[in-house]
Parts: sequence; C-alpha cells; structure tokens
Amino acid sequence: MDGEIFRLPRERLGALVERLARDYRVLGPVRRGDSVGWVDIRPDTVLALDYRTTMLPPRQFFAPQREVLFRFRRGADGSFGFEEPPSQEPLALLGVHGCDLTGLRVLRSFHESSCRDRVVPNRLDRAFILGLACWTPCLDESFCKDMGSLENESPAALYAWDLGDVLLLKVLTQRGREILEALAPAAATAEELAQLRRRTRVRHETFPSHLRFAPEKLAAALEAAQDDILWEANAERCLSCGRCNLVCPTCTCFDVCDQATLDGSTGARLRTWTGCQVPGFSKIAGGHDFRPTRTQQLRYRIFRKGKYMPERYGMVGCTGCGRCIHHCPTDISIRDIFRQVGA
Amino acid sequence: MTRPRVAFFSFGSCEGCQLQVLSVEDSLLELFGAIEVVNFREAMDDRRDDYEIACVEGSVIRPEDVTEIRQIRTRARILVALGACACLGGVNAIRNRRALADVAGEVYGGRQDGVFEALAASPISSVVQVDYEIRGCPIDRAEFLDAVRSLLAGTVPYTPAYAVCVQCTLRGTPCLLERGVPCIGAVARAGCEAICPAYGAPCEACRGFHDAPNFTALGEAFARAGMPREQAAAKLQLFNDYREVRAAWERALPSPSDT
Amino acid sequence: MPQVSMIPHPCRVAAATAQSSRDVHYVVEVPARSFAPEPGQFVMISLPGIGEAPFSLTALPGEGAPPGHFELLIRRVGRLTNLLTRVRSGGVLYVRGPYGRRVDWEPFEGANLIMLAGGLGLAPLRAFVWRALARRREFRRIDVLVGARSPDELLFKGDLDTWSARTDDVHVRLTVDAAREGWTGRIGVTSSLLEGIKVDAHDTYAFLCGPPVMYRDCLRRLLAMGLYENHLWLTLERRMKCGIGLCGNCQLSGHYLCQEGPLLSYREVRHLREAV
Amino acid sequence: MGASAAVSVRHLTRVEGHGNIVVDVRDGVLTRCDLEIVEAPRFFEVLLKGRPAEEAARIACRICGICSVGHATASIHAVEAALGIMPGPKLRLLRRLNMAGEWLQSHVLHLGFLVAPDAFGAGSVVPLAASHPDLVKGALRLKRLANNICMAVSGRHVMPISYHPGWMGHWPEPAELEALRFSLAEAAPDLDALVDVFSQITWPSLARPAEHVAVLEAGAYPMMGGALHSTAGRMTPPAAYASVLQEYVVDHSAAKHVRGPGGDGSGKGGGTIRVGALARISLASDRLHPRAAVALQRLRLAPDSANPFDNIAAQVVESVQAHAEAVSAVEALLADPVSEGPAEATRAGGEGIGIVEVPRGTLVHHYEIAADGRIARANCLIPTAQNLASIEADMRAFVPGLLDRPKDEITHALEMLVRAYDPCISCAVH
Ligand SMILES: Cc1cc2nc3c(=O)[nH]c(=O)nc-3n(C[C@H](O)[C@H](O)[C@H](O)COP(=O)(O)OP(=O)(O)OC[C@H]3O[C@@H](n4cnc5c(N)ncnc54)[C@H](O)[C@@H]3O)c2cc1C
Ligand code: SF4
Ligand code: SF4
Ligand code: SF4
Repeated sequence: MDGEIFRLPRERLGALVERLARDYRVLGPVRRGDSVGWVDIRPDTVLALDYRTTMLPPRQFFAPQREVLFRFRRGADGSFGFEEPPSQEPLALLGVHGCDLTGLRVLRSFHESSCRDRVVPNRLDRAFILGLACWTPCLDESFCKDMGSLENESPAALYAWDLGDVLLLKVLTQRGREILEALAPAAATAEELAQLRRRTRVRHETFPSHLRFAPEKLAAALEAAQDDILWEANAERCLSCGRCNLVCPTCTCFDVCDQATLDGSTGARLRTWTGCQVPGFSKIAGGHDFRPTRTQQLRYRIFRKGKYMPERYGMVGCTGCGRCIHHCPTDISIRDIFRQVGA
Repeated sequence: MTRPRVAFFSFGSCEGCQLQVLSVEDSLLELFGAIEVVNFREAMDDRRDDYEIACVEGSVIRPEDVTEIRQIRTRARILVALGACACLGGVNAIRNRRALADVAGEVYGGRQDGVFEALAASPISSVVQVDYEIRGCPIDRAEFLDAVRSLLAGTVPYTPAYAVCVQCTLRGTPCLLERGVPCIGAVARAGCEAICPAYGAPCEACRGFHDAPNFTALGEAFARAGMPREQAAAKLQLFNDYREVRAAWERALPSPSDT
Repeated sequence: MPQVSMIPHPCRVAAATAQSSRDVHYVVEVPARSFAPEPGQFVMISLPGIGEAPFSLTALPGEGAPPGHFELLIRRVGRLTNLLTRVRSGGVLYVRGPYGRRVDWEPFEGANLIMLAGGLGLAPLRAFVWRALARRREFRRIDVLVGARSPDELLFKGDLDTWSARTDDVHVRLTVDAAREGWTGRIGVTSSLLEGIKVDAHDTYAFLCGPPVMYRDCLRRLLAMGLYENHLWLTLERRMKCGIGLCGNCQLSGHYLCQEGPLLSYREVRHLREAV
Repeated sequence: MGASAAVSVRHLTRVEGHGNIVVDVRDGVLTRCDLEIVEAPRFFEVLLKGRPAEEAARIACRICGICSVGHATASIHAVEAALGIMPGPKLRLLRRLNMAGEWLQSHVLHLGFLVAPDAFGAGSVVPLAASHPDLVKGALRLKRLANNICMAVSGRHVMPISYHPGWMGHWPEPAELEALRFSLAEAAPDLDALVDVFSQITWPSLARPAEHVAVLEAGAYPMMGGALHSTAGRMTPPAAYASVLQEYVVDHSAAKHVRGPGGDGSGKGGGTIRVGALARISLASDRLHPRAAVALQRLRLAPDSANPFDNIAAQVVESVQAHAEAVSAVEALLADPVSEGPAEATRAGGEGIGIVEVPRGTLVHHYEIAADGRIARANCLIPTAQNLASIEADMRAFVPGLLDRPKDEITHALEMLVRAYDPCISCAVH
C-alpha cells in the first residue's frame, strides 16, 4: 500500500494517537496563548493542525537544547565513576511541515557524514514522523518552495493533507503502514483525490517564488559574493543575540558545560545549543577570536547553510522555513541575501 | 581541607542578594559547612576581620563606604561583587543624573545633614579592584552556588559571554520584543535563564551587557517593533546608568526625554 | 557504526614537572584500551565538574615518552587549566581520544624536515621531532627551530639539550624575542631562524606550530625559499568542545578541524577564510 | 546617685539594614536613647519619577529584598487605583497567594534565623544548626516552601517579575499548583514544630501601650488593603492615610519617623504607633484561620498585648495563617485554573494609593501618574519607619529596669527588643 492514499476522518485522529502511544511518546502541535509548540499529547488533545511554523524546530527532540551527556560521581577512593543517561524513548512527532522534514534530513546527513556518533541518527531511526502538507505559506518570511522543501515528504512515515473534515494519509514507510493498518482506514475517494490534486496545484501557485535560481547554484553564487558589501551592511544591524542559530532546524553546534554539587562530588556534563553568531563561539585561550567581526560571523552562518553544508553533506543547509528571519529582531534576511547573491 | 573564611558586607542596596544567599535552602547547611562565615551582619553576631573572601553587595553611596570598602579590599584576598548595585551601580545610579541636594531636598524637604552624606551611587569597582562579579538583580541562587563551588575548587567562576536572548530562546519563551514589548535582552548578559521574559516581563539588563552588544541595532529593533528608539535608552537607564556603564550605549541611542 | 561516548577514561599521572611558572609537563599512563596516537593528534582532558579541553600529545608512547605512556604540556590560562595544572604525580587525568587527523608519514620519507615551533607550539611539535628521531634513517636533514618570548619561556629545555647534543642527527637553533642577562643565544622572532637555512626546497617538508602571527611570517619565508605549498604543514588551534566533529566550535569554512586537523597542509587551508 | 550606663551598638546584627543603638544613662537619668538609622538613602521616590507606570512595581520591589513582593503589591495597587483598573477576583487571589508566600518567607527567616539564636543563646543560625538541627532544618523547609510559592506566582521571591497593572505576566500551570498543594500539605508538621518551639520560649515582659494600626479588608485577615483601623478605635479611609501615619524628619535617622494621631491627648498610645504582626492580631484575631487561632492559644498570646516582644509570637501565629491562606488560595486556583483576562485602564493618569499589610506592617505607595503614563510623584511609607518612634519609646521604657544588670546584658536585651520588631532598615530608608 506504499504511496497509496487513505482517508482518516478527523475525529479518528485520537485513535491514531492512541495507537502510537503504545509504542511512542507522542508529541503534537498544541496552541498555548498565541504560539504553537509540540507538546506531549493524549488522544483527546486538541491539535493545532493549522499551526504556523513553531519557534523551536523539531531538532529539539533529537538533539535537545540541553542534554546530559553523562553523570559522574566521586567514589571513596577519590576517582570518578561515570554513567550515561538511559537512551531516549522512541518519539512520534505529529504534524511536521515540509521545511522541518527537510530539516530532519539535514540533521541526519550532518550526523552521518560528520562523525561516527550514532546517537542522533538512532533517535531519528526509531522515531515515527507524521508529515503534514501546508496549504499557505506559514510566515511572510518562508521560502520553502524555493528551497525545495515545500513538497518534501521524507523522512515521514505517514504524510497527511488536511482537507478539513478528513485527513488524507499517504504511506511512506513500512512502519507507517503498520500503524495505519491498525486503524483500518478506507482508501481516499475519487472526489477527495481530485480535490487533493486541485489544491496541490493551487498551492504551488499561491506559494510565491522569491529566488530566481535553484538551491544547487547557491554555493557558487555565495563564493562569487564573498567580498560583497552586503555582508557588512547586514551585519551592522546584527545584535549578536544568536536567535537565528537557535531557531534554525539545521544548526547543530553545541557548547559543553559541567554542573556539580557544591563539593564537586556529583554532577553532570551537558551539551547546550550554541551557534556561530553567539559571542565567544570562535574565541580560544588567550582571548584570540578567529572570527571577531559581526560581518565575518554573519557571512559564516550564511556560507555554512548555502555552501559548506551542501559541499560536505550533500544537502543545502537551509530549508526555507524562514524562522531566522522571522525571529531576528532586526529582520536580517537570509532570503534577501540569497536573492542578492543570486542576482 | 580548611574552610575558607568568608565575610558578607552590604552597602547601598536592598540586601536582597544576601537574602538570596540565605535562600539557597537546600544547600545552606552544606554551604555553611564548606565555608566559614566570619561576618554576615544580616544573619549573625560574630564579626571577624580575618576573612579571605569578601562578598560585597550594594553600591558605594556615602563617603564612609569608600573607607570601608578600601579596608575590606586590604583584608580580603578575593573580593566578589554581588548583584547589580555592586557590579553596575544598578537602579541606585539613576539618581546620579540629578544634583544630590536637589534629590535629597525632594525626599527630605531640604534637610540633609550629618546622618547621611551621599556620593554619586557607584559600583564597587569604581573604588577598588573587584576579582569576580556575580551579576543580577537579584543574584541567581544557582549561579551564586556555582561561583562558590568554583572558588572552593580553586578556579574562576564561569559567566556566559552571550545574550539573554540565547537562554530565552532555548527555554522556548515566545519573544516579547516581537510583540512590541520593550525588552533589551538582546544586549544583556545571560546567566539568569532569561527568567523575566519567561514570567512575562521584559528583560531590563540587570546583569549588564554581553560581550558584543550592538546598541545601535537595539534602537533599530525597537523601531521595527513599533517603539521609539528613546525607549531602548530609557530601559538601559534602569540598571546601566552609572557613568562608565552608560558610556557604552549613550551615543548609540537618542536620549530619553528628560523628566 | 559505533556509538561514540563522551565519557573519559581515568589515566594515572606518572610524573608531573613544572616547566615554568605556568606550564606543567605530564607523563601519563595510557588508558586501559587501545591507544595508538600519531604526531599532531590531541586528547580531550577533563576534570568532572569543571570542564574539558583539547591538549596536544607532546610525546607518544615509545617515541619520546616511556612505553605505555604519553605526554602533555598544560599551560595555566583559565578556568580548567587552573586546576589541571595542580594535578600531581600519582593523580588522575580524565582522557578521551586520541582525536584529530592521522597524517601519513610515507611521503616524508627521504626528505628534509624543518620543524618550527613558537612558544607553546613546541608542545605538539615535540611529538614530530621525537617521531623523526625515532625513525631517523628515513629522513635526510632535520632542522628544529624553536622560538620563545624569553629564555625563561623556552619549554622542554632538557629535550632541546638532548637534541642539540645529537649534532649528527639534528640541527637545533633557538631564538628569543627578548633576552635577559646570561643569554648568549640568538635574539629575534621565530621566523628569523629560517635565515640561512639551505635545503633542497623541492624535497623539504616543514611543520609549523605556533601563534597565528608566527605563521604569517614563516609561511612567507618558506614559500620564498621555494617549498611547495603541500609540503608546509601547520597546526590550527580552534575552540573544541567535543573532538569528534560534532560541536562545530572548531569549524573553519565548514571544515571540522578536530577531524580534518588540527594538522593541515598549507595547500588545504590557503584559500580558506579566517585560517591564519 | 543613680546608675550610669552607656550602650552603643554599631551596626546591629541580624536585622535587615544598618542601624545603631545609642543609649546613655547619667546618674539615673536617661539622656539618650536612640535607634540611629545610618543606612544611606537610595531615593526611590526620585527613581520612580518619570518612569512608566508599567515599570513601577518592578522598580519599587527593589526597595527591599525581604518584602519585595509587598512593595510590588502596594505599588501595583497604587498604579491600578490611579488608572482606574479593577483587578478581577482571581488576579487578586493569585497576588494574595504570593503575599502569603512572602509572609511565610519573612516570618520564618526572622523567627528561625534572626530570633531563635537569641532564644537559644547562639550567635547565629550556624551554631544553632548544630545545637537545634530539627528547628533549623524545619525552618529551611518552610522557607523553601515559601520561596516555591513565590516562584510559582512571580518567578522568584526577591524581585517578583510578573506584576503588571491589571494582569499577571505568568499564570501558574495546574501542575505547578499541584506541586504547591503537595508541599503545603507536607509542611504542616514543620509549622507545628515551629509553634511548639516558640510556645516554650519566654521573652521579657514590657508593657507599653501604643496605638496598633493595620489595614483591614472585608471578611479576611488583613493583608491586601482596605481602610486603616487602629486600636484607638479609629477607622480611616486609605486616602487619608497621611492623617494616621504622619511622617516627620528626626536628626539621628535617615528614615523618617511616623507618629500617629494619638498624641492629641486621648491617652491611647501617646502618639506612637505600632504596626506589624502583633498590631494585626490586636485588630483581627477574630479573623484568624482556625489553625492559626489554635496556634494563638498554644502560644498563650493575648491579642491585646502591649508587649512588643509578643510580636515574635504573633509572627508564629501569622506563619500558620500564611500557610492556611496559601492552602486555600491554591485550592481555589486549582478548582478554576483558567487565567483571568487583563483588567483595562479606565483613565490615562491620576492619583492612586496602594496600602497593603507586609510582614512588618502597613505599607503605603502613593503615586501621581501623569497623562503620558509616567509617574509624576511618588511617596512610600514603610512599616519599619512607622515603628521607629515606638521602638525608641520602648527602649526608654525598658532601660530603667535593666540598669542593675551588666552592660553586656543591657546591650543584648536592647538588641533583642529592636529585633522583636523585625525592623527592615534599608526598606525604611529607601
Ligand atoms: C588542538 C588543540 C591543542 C591544544 N594543545 C594544547 C597544549 O598542548 N597545551 C596547552 O596548554 N593548551 C593547548 N590547547 C589550548 C587549550 O585547550 C586551552 O588552553 C584550554 O581550553 C583553556 O581552557 P581553560 O578552561 O583553562 O581556559 P578558559 O578559562 O576556558 O578560557 C580561556 C580561553 O580559552 C578558550 N577556550 C575555552 N575552551 C576552549 C577549547 N576547548 N579549546 C580552545 N580554547 C578554548 C576560551 O574561549 C577562552 O578564551 C590546545 C587547543 C587545541 C584546540
Ligand atoms: S537558515 Fe533560516 S530559513 Fe534557513 S533553515 Fe535555518 S532558520 Fe530556516
Ligand atoms: S523576549 Fe527579550 S530576551 Fe527573549 S528573545 Fe525576545 S528580545 Fe530576547
Ligand atoms: S531577564 Fe534580564 S532583567 Fe531579568 S534577571 Fe535576566 S538579565 Fe535581569
């Protein structure tokens, strides 16, 4: 039934959650105040399936903001013993948009090509992802269509289109099929499939195009614009607040710090998100900073997304989600920069 | 291991930082076991001058404070400034903009004599060398304990070099500035876990600035959020108005209308 | 594929000797598992509760260090090293690694080697010298050129004496930026040691370890001498938090120096921004 | 010839802020008997001026670390009164919960850390922890509970964060309230032990009548505002607070003193007033929660006591009261955990008075807010300042009976007397 499309009446969503809860910790988009984030859900939780891009990207669940690497305890002989935390329980993440699905792919490609560490890929392997199609751009700042993530469905196990009273679901993996079979869904009706085709076509037209070149051309375009004044002009507005790094689904950098009790006898080593726009990131002993200016730092961030990541991991490091633009206090726009270097 | 002898002193302040020290409830007895407190007026009678570490709260605001802090400096091997008043001048420094006689006249109806003589409210480091600063109004209890832990172990406390926005975003707080609230976390030094935005109030940079603040851009951010740039300056005045602290930002932003 | 652990291994310190007021030289037992480092690699050393940082291997087991031991030179500069430098003989260091690129030495066979170190750069470079001496017959002329700010700051004086005494094997030359009374040696910046060195430039490799300023000068001179870009090797120091290509702190134009470095050829880094 | 004695205590310990006791007796005649307030002023009234009203609570709470929730509350009340904002019942309850947290925090700190050492002959809580570990550990647990209450409501106890005119920036999650309910229940034995310990301590007896003042709201133990009531039978609306609490400047104090209207010859109080736990109990013992009323009995505290040392027992009773208040507030908030929408301002500016009962007594914030929403004028009246004249009068009454004792004992007795009021000096000077 791979690739086949089924229909799930909206009220059966709870049954899906119930089925997933047997094997997974289930997280879904839930509205709190005027923002939406993924939280633990139950079958009766009201899901905000019409949500706009969350502030924090899904990587928060696979490589969390603050994660214990190990705990330590000083023994009677004064030497330390170490213990790794138990491995994370498998997660089911519902309602992941195309940009964030792409983000998870980038996360995987980074971890698989950069090092031998399997922690994050293993978590991704064991996760169940329900993708969700967007009908309109989430943010004014999104440019997912340009970056090719609007239509991306991988690595979802099931991919959903919200038609209002009914969700259409496409099976993408074996696991997706197993889960869906438990709900014994009917195939989508011809009318529904027609509606899906029509809306998909309309969607393609309603999503504006911002860039006039394919993402594969970015690396060369950036290279050519290395010494453009645009870097400095943008960097002048940069607050070095680091938000662009933290909200980005493809940022991966972290800091490591220790916590301990007053006498130092027990504690933990943690990793926490950081990024190339965060003061102190490129400083070494003696105070020397290898990337001291905001101009260098900003260029570095954009180069990593548009040039270094595709060159090294085979995937452009920007999904077009628009978070970094939306959350930048002075609206520094990677989209505008891409557009300018591509001109 | 011999316990280091520690003294606590307070100058012009609300003594809230000392209260924070007493409020490390779960670790208080352990703390008092690990250090020997020889002077802590708010909590004990004994007063000895043979301390190695002096933790000082408050701003210098009277001539006799100058004498006293100098004496503390000669006695202490390590001098730690606790809190915004001691590290930055804090809220006390706001009044420095006006002549003291004027200020006192307003509050005491013209009377200002022997009982208090006041100076411009100043951070400790304006008078003596400060070895370490634990920032915040008030200091964060966990950060204080962590600093003590580092000093006990024989090394320097850790302070983040980056903005409050980092910790704010990490904890997932929806940004207040985006919603038009005058938050200056983007120039403020982190370490407080961005507690104010998390509890619904804008950051007012009670911990001073991070390593690379951009005040001009802060004005720009305010303007984009629909607030006058002057408002950024008005916020910076709250904790960062002491002469030398203010020098960092005053030229980057239009000054708030004098009131 | 293996899961890489961030848990360090306790290693006993066999000897700890002060090299200066802020530098301590450690001889450390290798961890109880396979440990086969190459010159130019580093280990992550930690103190649980305080932190972890990278340190170059300054001598490898059996090559400058006693069999079953490796050596470190730790300079006291901050939060972690304040305490690391207090660890004494018999104490324990917590070690992960070795990490970093394993450079293939085959191309160097039959060539001349110029080893150039400034200041703390002698720490990693020392492992190269001991490697070259351990396999002395494989190379032609070996020059060891060492600069320091002052005579007091010259590190590994014992080794420098040992190497200097082996006049048949190696040519050692020292310089200091500023002398004090009693110094009869050379005064000048490290790169000035290259003056008058005459080698067959096509068949010479140079290894450079030192502060960024030293690189600029030395690279210019070595290139002027006619050495090939891919014959110049330098160690690039960056902040490193994991050592395994994850944390991103050490990135140089997308290259993770903890894996692709810290030893790189000038050809590899020449076109990279912010390299030296 | 009568006795002579001179007592001079520089920087009284185990009180908040800097104060000196100076007593001079020459030939049986008391020539000096002052509590010098040598703290330097920080001029908060001036700091507030020109700041947006929205910020007032966050600035005002910096007057005092120990009662910062109280200052924030009085301040927000003053702003709301000025702007015509009527906070809803749940908002008021949430703020009351925070106040209860602060009462507990402040009273337990005073009782366990500052007073108990006197009772057990220890110089501080450190030796006390060795000699009476249960007492100290229990006090620490209660303090932690109090801190946790304030953290759940306003992020932290010292400098509460979430106070805004008409709304709170944070509404505790049901899970936070559940956790509080649990730890409140858990704390009952510690409170019981506190009552027990303090019911066994005898303090000096010193009966000096003074007018006891507190603000009373309808149907509740005095805490969140209302009219000023006094044991002289007066009831004054908040707007006329200045007639009951008359500020005046004295030479030896950077804090203004306050006299009550009693000096008019009514004979009741002779012009000095007392505020704080004992005053509240004098005026509202009938409004105590049943558990607090039991504590009152166990401590054998007479509600009409004129002995300032009884303020200590009164604080014990109020610790129980604060705990009971917190329990019922948490229950009520849990029963209906949806946050309350903001209450809107009905005018741009105006004059507003906020009066609340903080641990040490009646606190007044009085603002004038200009039409641009900035504070044009501010006045703060601090409980400790209201007690200063009483403290000195008590000292004058106390000293003659002490003169036959060694100087150390006189000094210690006077220190204990001052501490009984739990003065908060940095607050009083602000
Ligand atoms: C590959 C490599 C090899 C090194 N070899 C040696 C050696 O052989 N001997 C030696 O003494 N030192 C060596 N260093 C430097 C050593 O790692 C730093 O001195 C050490 O991290 C300082 O830590 P600290 O906590 O004492 O200082 P801190 O108090 O943390 O800070 C001092 C400075 O060090 C920077 N810093 C913090 N963490 C790191 C880090 N992980 N890497 C680099 N800088 C950092 C800080 O930004 C700050 O500017 C090497 C560094 C690298 C990258
Ligand atoms: S760089 Fe910006 S737009 Fe691109 S993926 Fe990251 S946050 Fe989204
Ligand atoms: S609320 Fe303030 S501190 Fe938080 S991200 Fe926004 S600007 Fe930064
Ligand atoms: S958020 Fe800002 S004002 Fe609040 S504690 Fe942190 S630094 Fe201070």
